[in-house]
Amino acid sequence: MMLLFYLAGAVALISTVSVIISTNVVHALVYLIISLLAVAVIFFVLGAPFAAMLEAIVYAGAIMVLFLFVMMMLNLGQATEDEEKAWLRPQLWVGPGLLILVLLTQLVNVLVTQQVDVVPVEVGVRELSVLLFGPWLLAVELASMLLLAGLIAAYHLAKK
Amino acid sequence: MPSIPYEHGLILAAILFVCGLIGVLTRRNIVFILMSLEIMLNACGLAFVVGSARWGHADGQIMFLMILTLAAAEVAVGLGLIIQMYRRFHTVDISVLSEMKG
Amino acid sequence: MLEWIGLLPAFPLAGFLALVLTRGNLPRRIAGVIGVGSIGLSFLLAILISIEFLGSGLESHTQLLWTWMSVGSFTPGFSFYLDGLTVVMLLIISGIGFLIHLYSTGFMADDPGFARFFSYMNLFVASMLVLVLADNLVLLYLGWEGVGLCSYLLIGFWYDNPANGYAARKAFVVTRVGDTSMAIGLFLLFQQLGTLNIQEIMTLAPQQWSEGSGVVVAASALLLGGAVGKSAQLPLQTWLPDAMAGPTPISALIHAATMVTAGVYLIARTHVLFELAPSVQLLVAFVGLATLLMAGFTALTQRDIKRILAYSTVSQIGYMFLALGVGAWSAAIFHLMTHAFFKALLFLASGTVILSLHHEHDIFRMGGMRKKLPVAFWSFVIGSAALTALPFTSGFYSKDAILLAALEQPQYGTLLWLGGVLGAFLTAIYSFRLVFVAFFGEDHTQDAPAHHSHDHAHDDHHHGPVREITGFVMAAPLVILAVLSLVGGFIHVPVDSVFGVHEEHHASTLVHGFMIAVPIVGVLISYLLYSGAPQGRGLQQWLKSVRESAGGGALMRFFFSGWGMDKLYDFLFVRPFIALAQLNRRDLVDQFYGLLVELARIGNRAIVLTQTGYLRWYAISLIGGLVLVIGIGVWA
Amino acid sequence: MIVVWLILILFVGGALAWASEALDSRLPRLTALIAMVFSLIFVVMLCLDNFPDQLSPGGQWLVLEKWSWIARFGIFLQVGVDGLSLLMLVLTVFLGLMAIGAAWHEITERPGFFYFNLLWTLAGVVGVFTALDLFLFFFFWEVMLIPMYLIIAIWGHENRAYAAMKFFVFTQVSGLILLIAIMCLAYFHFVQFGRFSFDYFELQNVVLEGRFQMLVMLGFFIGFATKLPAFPLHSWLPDAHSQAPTAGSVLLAGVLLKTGAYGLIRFAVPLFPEAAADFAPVAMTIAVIGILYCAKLAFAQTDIKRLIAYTSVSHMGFVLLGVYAWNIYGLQGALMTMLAHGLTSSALFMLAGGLQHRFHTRDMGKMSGLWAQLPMMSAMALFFSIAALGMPGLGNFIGEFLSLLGAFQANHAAAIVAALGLIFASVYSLWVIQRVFHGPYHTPNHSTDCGSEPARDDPHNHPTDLSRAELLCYSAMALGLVWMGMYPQTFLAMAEPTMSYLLASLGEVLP
Repeated sequence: MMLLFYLAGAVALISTVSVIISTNVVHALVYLIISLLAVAVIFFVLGAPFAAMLEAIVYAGAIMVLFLFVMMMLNLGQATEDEEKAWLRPQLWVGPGLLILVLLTQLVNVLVTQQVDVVPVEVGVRELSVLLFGPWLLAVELASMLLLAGLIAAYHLAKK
Repeated sequence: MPSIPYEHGLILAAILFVCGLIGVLTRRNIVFILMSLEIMLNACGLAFVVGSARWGHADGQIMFLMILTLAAAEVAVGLGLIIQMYRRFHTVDISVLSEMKG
Repeated sequence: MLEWIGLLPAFPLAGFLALVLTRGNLPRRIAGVIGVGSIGLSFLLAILISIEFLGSGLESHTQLLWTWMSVGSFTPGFSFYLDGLTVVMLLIISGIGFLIHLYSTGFMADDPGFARFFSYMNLFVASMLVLVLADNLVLLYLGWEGVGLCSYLLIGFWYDNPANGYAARKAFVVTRVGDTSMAIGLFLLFQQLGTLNIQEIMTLAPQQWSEGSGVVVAASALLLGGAVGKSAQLPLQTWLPDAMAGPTPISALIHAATMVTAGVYLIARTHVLFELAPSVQLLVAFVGLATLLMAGFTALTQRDIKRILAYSTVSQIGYMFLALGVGAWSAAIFHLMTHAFFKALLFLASGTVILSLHHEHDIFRMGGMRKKLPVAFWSFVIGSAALTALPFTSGFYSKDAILLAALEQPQYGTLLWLGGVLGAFLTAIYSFRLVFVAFFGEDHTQDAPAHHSHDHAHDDHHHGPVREITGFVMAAPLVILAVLSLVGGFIHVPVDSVFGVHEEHHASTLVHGFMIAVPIVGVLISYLLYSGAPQGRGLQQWLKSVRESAGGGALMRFFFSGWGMDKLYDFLFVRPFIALAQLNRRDLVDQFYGLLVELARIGNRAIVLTQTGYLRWYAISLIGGLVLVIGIGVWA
Repeated sequence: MIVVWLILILFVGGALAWASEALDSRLPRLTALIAMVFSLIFVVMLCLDNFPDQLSPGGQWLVLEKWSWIARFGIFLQVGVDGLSLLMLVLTVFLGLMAIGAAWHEITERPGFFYFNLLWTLAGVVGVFTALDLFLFFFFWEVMLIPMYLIIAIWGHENRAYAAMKFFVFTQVSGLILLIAIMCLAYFHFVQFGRFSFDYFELQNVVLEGRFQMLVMLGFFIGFATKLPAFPLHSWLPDAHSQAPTAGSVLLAGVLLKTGAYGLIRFAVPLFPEAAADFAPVAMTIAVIGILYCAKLAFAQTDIKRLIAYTSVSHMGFVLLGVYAWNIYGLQGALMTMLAHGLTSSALFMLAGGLQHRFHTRDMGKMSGLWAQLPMMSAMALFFSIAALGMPGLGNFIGEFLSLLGAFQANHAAAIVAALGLIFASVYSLWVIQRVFHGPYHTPNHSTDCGSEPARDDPHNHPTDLSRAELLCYSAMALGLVWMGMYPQTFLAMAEPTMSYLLASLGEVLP
């Protein structure tokens, strides 16, 4: 199990890095899907099969398909790719890179203090549903409203 | 069942988050920026699920669900905006949107 | 009758209100009747009150109308106080006021501001009566400022000429300097004695203060400041000559007979304080002496008929101050009264001259008016005689008393006396210079205008034929005042009980003879110099040569300008004030806040630079902030 | 309840005035007038009710009421009226009427909103003069400022945006400082007594350490001195006054400035007696500088409204002087100066507004000799200028004389130097009269052809003199001044118990 965790982690990491340095949008999207699936595997390892399922279906499935449709609409070709290459100059990475390095150091520094081993306990759909439609009902309602708002906004924005 | 160190999960989430951040900061193509944002959101979700596993409780997963919803809504709106932007400026370069200069 | 004392100022006040509230819509006749009648009523009442007062053995009387205000222990009332001094002042103010009002109905007959004129005049008389009737210094201050206001309004009566406005403002502001000094004196007196009631002060002061103690010196010096301002003495005398811009009856009433003597009244009223402060009292004497000499020399060189009289007024009030300074209180009041008679006479007569000559003021453009203006001429002769103190006129008795009192002053008696006599000599010369130049010799009315400009009431005067303007209303006051100027010296002023002493002055026959001779010599010299008499040709030549020599000319100009005091004050106060005002027109403090605004703008511009509009930039700053916050949270 | 009714009438009247604009553009002013008349009746009733009691020394508070509001923080709706407040209310309501009179023909644009702002400002002022809970006080303090800001910003003259912003920034910043000071005081009450309180009477029991007391006192002082305004904080006033519409100037000069002075008397000194005593010499120095400096500035102005504005600052210096002399003479003098200055400056601003209405300029250089054409207006201007320079027999004299008398007892030097202000006052007052009303007749309306004889039948050459309504307004104010000058006892007696109470409670602390 441990091995699976690290393996999936490595995959997620590599594919993610590939996303941000890729110049081709479609390639990047594919890498992103791989990354998401890898994370879904991690979820599974951590005992959250329902979350893993949703990650695969909603994220890697629905959302990414949405991206794909949009990219088809935009019809970005070779010209865009060349443009991307021009934009990705190494010196551009220095400033943000340093800043991010500091941030990462800080985060890791904080996180390593928590030396606890996790024994994954599977939390099934049932418990999740009881919680979701019990104490978190209000959050569910809010989420539904958010989705509605997103729906309306997307419709309005994408309209000619 | 062999255990997984808690902090490794979190550090993975942190690294993924930071990768997304770099993407947001360095890319000019708005599609890439949106993707990077997805990475960041996903990293957060990962952190929550790790936490959920750590405490053996489902609240973290519920938070992940919320984030998922949020990401869905955000992508829908964000992609709509990208389409609008492309219609108006015929480019996906975020730098053309600098009218808020003081 | 004494309890009706409150009606004295009420009549003129009612007249003022009636004239103001009808806004000048009354017919002239009615406005005149109201204006003159109200003063007439006051005068009648004053006579009745005086008779009762004199009949009742000079018993002082206090009448409280209402408590003005009551704050802590400060409770001045609207209350009137009547004693011998008040009675004299009442009769002078209402009597001469009445005559001058009567005269004004003729003088101002054609003026469009007829009703306005009488409303101001009535208000003046009311204020002046309040001033002399007041039993506390606050009420006195009310009258004091009230007369100053009326003086301002009446000097600037012909408001369309800015020069008149300037003169009026000058008069008000310069006297206000004195008033402020007096107000501070009031604060000091109240703080020390806890009352501003004059009679209480007079009794408390000797109990609380030893002679010459610092507080009493300060208090009396501050009051002197007020008196000096109002009575146009050095160093605040500069306003009075300019005040002649007002209509001539005003000059007669306010700037000769009544208001300008208020300072004398104030010092006499508070004489106990001055007695307690001998140094200040001596200062009063020297102020008077210096003023009377300075004004005398200045009057010698003036050409404007009213300015000559104005400087003469300053000089005569100097005599009164001299008398006050040497403790001859009743002599001062006596001179105040006789001066009121003959100076009012002179001014009214000069008004007739000016009106008859179509607003001509320059005496060198008159000449030979003896025949053409007989009433004015005789008035001038009688008035000048009294002013010069020729024997048996009223001025002779009063000035005599003053000079003899001065001689008795222990320390500087001789000096003061000699100065006074010199002043009398000057008085004789300048007053008869006026008479000889204006009324004798040849007629100069058709001459070309003099090369220097002088104040005209109306610039558009044209030279018609000379015709004396004397209706009954204008002639009668002249006659009455002429008679009073002649016989006024025999009136006894009932003020001994006020000052607690009966003054009698004795001197050797030699001194008496000298004092009779000096004015006569002065008149003779004046005759030789100015009447064009052949006997005086040598003297005239000498005067001409002096005037034409460099030093002599400069001296003449110096005298003419009133010893350069106007220029000095202009240089010392007016110009710096205006320069400072102009310099700081836009308020330095405001500029300071403007600076703050500018700094904020600069800051804004600096911060605006960070608003690049690039998403990346905002995101980076966001992350920077995040790093900072986490850094502080983790390691701080 | 009567105080609450008074405030409510103004609030509701304002709202009604705004609403009534929809029906007819002349309705708002009528509504406002009716509301003001009702308030006047209420205030007069309040006066008459308490007239027999006012002389008894025990009855300081004529009205004292308290309702719970935010009990958790010790905030109450506490209002009280004593002689001092009552006099201020009379002044407020009276000048409110005058302001409506001044606006009657002047405001044609959005009248509903204008009268809404006018009445709400007045409501705020009434609240300020009656609130005895510091939180409530601050609430009303803000209520009166914001509508006034709008009045300047919307109906002002050519430079209104700048003036309104300046007014707003100055008053808001000083208000903020005041709020901080109030919070400090409430907090220290919590520290010492275990609960929050904004109650005026309870806060008097709070004991503060010397240095800290001085700081909190300074917070109050700055808050009120800006409103007064005192010398270095006065710079908002000339702009605000000169740019505001006439009614706004009337309210600003007549009423709003008095809230600062009221605050000083009611709060700044009694709450911090020791600090106030230490601070008194500084405050008196500020007052003296203000009197002289602003009198000098007034003289240099060419804009007639600016000139009057600077004279206001100069006169309020006497108030400050009187308050910090902190004896019965100084306090009563400050009170009389407040009342008399309220009438004088309002009348002068109305006259200036009248001139602007007739000649469309405030530049004194462009008009002169108006006496010939506008005798009534000129006479009124003369009267009020004379009043402003402190002529005895009129209200201002009583105020200035008593202030100086009190100040002299406390501080010789300050009083003597301040007395020089009387000279300057005469200089600038007479200068206005000379520039505008005396001299040869000249107005901007026929300045184009000075050489030729102006056509006599041209209506512009015959500006109309005061209308009957205007004359009524001015006469009422003039009568008030004469009353104050000849029989100030009416007003002094009303304020006497309050002043004595204030003095007695901390008389031993101050000089």
